[in-house]
Amino acid sequence: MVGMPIEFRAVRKVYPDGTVAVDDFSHHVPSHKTVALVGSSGSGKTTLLRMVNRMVDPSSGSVLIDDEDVRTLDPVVLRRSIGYVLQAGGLLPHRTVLDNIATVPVLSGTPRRAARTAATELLERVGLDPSLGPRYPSQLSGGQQQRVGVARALAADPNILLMDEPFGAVDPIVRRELQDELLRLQAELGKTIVLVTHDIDEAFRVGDEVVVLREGGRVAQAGTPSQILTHPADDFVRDFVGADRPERLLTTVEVDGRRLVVDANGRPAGVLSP
Amino acid sequence: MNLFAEALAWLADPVHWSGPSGIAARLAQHLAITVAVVAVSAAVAIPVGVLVGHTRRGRGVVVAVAGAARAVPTLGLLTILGLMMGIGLQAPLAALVVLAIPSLLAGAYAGVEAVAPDVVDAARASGMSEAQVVRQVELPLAMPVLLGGVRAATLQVVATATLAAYVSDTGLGRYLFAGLKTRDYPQMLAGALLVIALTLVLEAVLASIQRAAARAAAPTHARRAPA
Amino acid sequence: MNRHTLRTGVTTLLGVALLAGCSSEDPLAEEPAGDAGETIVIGSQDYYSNEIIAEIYAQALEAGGYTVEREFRIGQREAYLPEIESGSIDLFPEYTGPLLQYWVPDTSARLADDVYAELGESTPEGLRVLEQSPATDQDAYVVTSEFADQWGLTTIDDLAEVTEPLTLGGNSEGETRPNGPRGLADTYGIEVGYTPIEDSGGPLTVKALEDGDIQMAIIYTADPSIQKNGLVALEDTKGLFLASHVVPLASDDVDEEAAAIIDEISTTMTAEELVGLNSRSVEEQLPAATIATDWLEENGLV
Amino acid sequence: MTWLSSAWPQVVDLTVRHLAVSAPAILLSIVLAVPLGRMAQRSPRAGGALLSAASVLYAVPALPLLIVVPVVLGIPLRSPATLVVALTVYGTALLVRTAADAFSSISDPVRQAAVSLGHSPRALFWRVELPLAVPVLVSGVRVVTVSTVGLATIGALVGIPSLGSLFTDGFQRGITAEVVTGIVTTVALALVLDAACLLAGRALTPWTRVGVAPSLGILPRPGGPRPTAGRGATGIPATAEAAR
Repeated sequence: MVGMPIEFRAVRKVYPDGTVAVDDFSHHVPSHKTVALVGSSGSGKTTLLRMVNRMVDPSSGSVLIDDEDVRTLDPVVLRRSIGYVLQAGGLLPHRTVLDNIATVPVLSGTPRRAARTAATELLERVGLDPSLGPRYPSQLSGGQQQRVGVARALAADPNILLMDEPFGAVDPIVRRELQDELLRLQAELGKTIVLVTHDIDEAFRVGDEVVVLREGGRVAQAGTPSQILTHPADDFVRDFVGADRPERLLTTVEVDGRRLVVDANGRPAGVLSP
Repeated sequence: MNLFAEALAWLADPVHWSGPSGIAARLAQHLAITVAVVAVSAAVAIPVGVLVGHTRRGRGVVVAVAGAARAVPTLGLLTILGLMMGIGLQAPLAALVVLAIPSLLAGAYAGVEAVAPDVVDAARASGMSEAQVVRQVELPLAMPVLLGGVRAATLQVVATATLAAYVSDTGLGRYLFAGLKTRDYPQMLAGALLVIALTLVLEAVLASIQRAAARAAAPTHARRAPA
Repeated sequence: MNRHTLRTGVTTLLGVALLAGCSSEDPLAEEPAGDAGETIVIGSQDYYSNEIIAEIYAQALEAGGYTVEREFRIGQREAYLPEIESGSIDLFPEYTGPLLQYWVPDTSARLADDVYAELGESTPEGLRVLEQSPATDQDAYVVTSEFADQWGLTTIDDLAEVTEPLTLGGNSEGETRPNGPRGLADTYGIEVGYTPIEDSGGPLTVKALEDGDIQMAIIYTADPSIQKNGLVALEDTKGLFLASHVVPLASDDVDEEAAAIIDEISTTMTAEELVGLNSRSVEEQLPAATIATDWLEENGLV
Repeated sequence: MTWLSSAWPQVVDLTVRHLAVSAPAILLSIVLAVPLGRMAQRSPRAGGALLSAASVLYAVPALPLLIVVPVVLGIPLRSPATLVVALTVYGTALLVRTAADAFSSISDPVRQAAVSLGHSPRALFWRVELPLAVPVLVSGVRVVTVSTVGLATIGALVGIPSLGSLFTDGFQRGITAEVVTGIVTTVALALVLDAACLLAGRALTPWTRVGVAPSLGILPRPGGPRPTAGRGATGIPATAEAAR
């Protein structure tokens, strides 16, 4: 698997109305790793993500993929080489599931037939029944749409995957399933993934590295989930990750010979394996 | 020789402005026909449209009737009505009413139908009678779209009212027919310019009324009036 | 957008005006058809009676081995004559009086032969009138028989006796033509109002007469509705109306042999027969082609 | 009916001629109005001016337009091309606003998604925006179709043959059946073409009808059918109650 590190160098984005979305952000996303950008709305996390495939061009600074400034690349070609999973799947409503997945290969000139065959395989890969192929997005559940979105992002076999709140529009149980699915896929594929979320639990679950953002894209803290949870850099991070929340403060008690994990409110959170 | 310069010269000639077949009189007739036709059509079409929009019943029938009415060629209708009713204003008025009804009907039912169902439910839940729901909730909210229908109908009628001159000695269409039959194209174009000018004035008036209605329907965000 | 409506509207008008200003051409002038060859293009007015005559010409020429192209019902004289003058139409049934007035608006000729003679001299180069037919179809002032009885009307002069206001009805072009209210005032000194009715003296005009919306109408003498509705055509004692005989207007593309075919038609057709042809169209509601075929066969012309 | 029994070949001929002017005018209107509507939707300022100009054009009475068109284009007055151009002017003026609405009806996330997948501007238009605009466009095209077929009759007033010729001829000869035949045939032609548009629109937009059973007699709304059952369930009992 080819390595494709992403480098943000002092990027800044000011919109024409004067809003500073990102103010001097620098970060290195290593190859084959999942980096989760987490922050509340206004933290500029989506803007950062969209700088990678040039949906947004930084006002200053640069984004490099494998040491190449993306600004030197044709945006259309660049976008086709990067997988992008959008909020709520971002499926094109007028195309069938198979044609949605085949979008990028067909745009790049792959014959439609071959692209559809490949798409069918991808459907299975993301855990969907191939019989869903001829359906339209409106006929799928939210979770199914999200899976199709992931399959579509993988269709051109990109080295980089950008995910913008990919599991935001589904209920918590389905979200868990999808997160597990992503972890499983990533174990197989080893892409360089940048994932944007406002859900710190999701960031902790799927991110090898988590970047907590303040307003304006300033880094509050970057590190592994355990580093952040155990050593929050300041009150903002502590507050954001809820390090002091009763749900995070787990203890064990023994019930009927098994070790039960409970939080500070005494609510059970799980059982320790023997 | 420039046709348009001649048309403007024709318009500028004060001789053409006065008298029973002068421009002032023709403009007044044309405006009167337009207003009368839109008023009569509205009296028929708007209650029906509001009822359909409110009950959501009979929409298919209304769409079919409006579609068929749109397809009726005004010239043909005018001819047949003329043969039946003789010369004078009855035939053109009736034909123009048929022309105006589809737009008015569509505006009324689409406007009422587009009112958010939860708003209507809320109005009912707070104890309004059906008549109150229509008058106090649906109509004000539907007004911008409804007026869009009035605007479209007026636009069609004011342009097509020129056909009234086919069977009666009325309106700006007189200049068009007289000009056509005698190859007096400056007169004909002058007539067309007058119709366009009248249309622009009516458009401006109706657009401002529609904007006011849109502001009343959505006071917080003065959105653009739908046309 | 509405703020811009007025400004844009004015701009658009100016734009159209400028565009149109670039061309000073008569909109009705047409390119010459060029290669007429064997094909004779026959036109007709937007008037059913005229179409029947044109159809008779067409069938007779076809029987004579000519290829014919029909350009029927192409409007009023003002609309089609430029096309004949430019050579894109070769043959057209016309009427002597109105045609002469088209070219010589202030002509003083009134009698059939005078009109025909002057018409021959006034016809532009490249065109000629063939022989005129005994059949006439001319404008006349028509009143209802009740109205005629009430005021004792037989001639146009008698209208001077009528004490109530008079309104004349006819196509809108009549308002400015010499046979309209102006001519009536000039020739007879009688003032009347004018109501345009665009059916060329058709049923609407008759209905308007009967309803009393108008008291007199311009109706063609060959119109069967005069007889049918018991209308009275007032006699024109002072020559307000020009004699109006059916006459074919032909271009040089109509050769002598073709002209002979047409001339035979013209000499055969009488005024009564023309009323009869029109009657078949209005009463029996037959298409022009059938009426034309029947007439040609009855008269042994095909 | 005596008239029709002998004149039906003429009716057929005029119907063909009528179609021969209406159909090109409808197609040209679509071809012109779609890009104009896209432009209007793209830049609101130029778009506002464009839409105003369209409503002014729509207000131009047909007769003078039939005279002006040959002057501007240098074509003969009685040429069917004159009528085609005039009808195209009206059709475009009528359709351009709906076309702009059609492109506005495409949700921004969908457009963004398409761009982020690497659609070039051209691919974005042809493969995403245009197909998604079809449902609203079709509603506009249907109005244009019906009104164009009706309006084409006016050519008869300047000597361009169409079903309108039955009006002028029937008027002069006083044959009511002829005028009625003209009206009925015109309406029938309009409705047939309208149905063709409806079917073409359905064939082009399979995604708008999935999952929901087609409701007979009710035309699909722009943007696809929306269930109204919820409103009906709450609305109708309330009506009944209020009536008591």
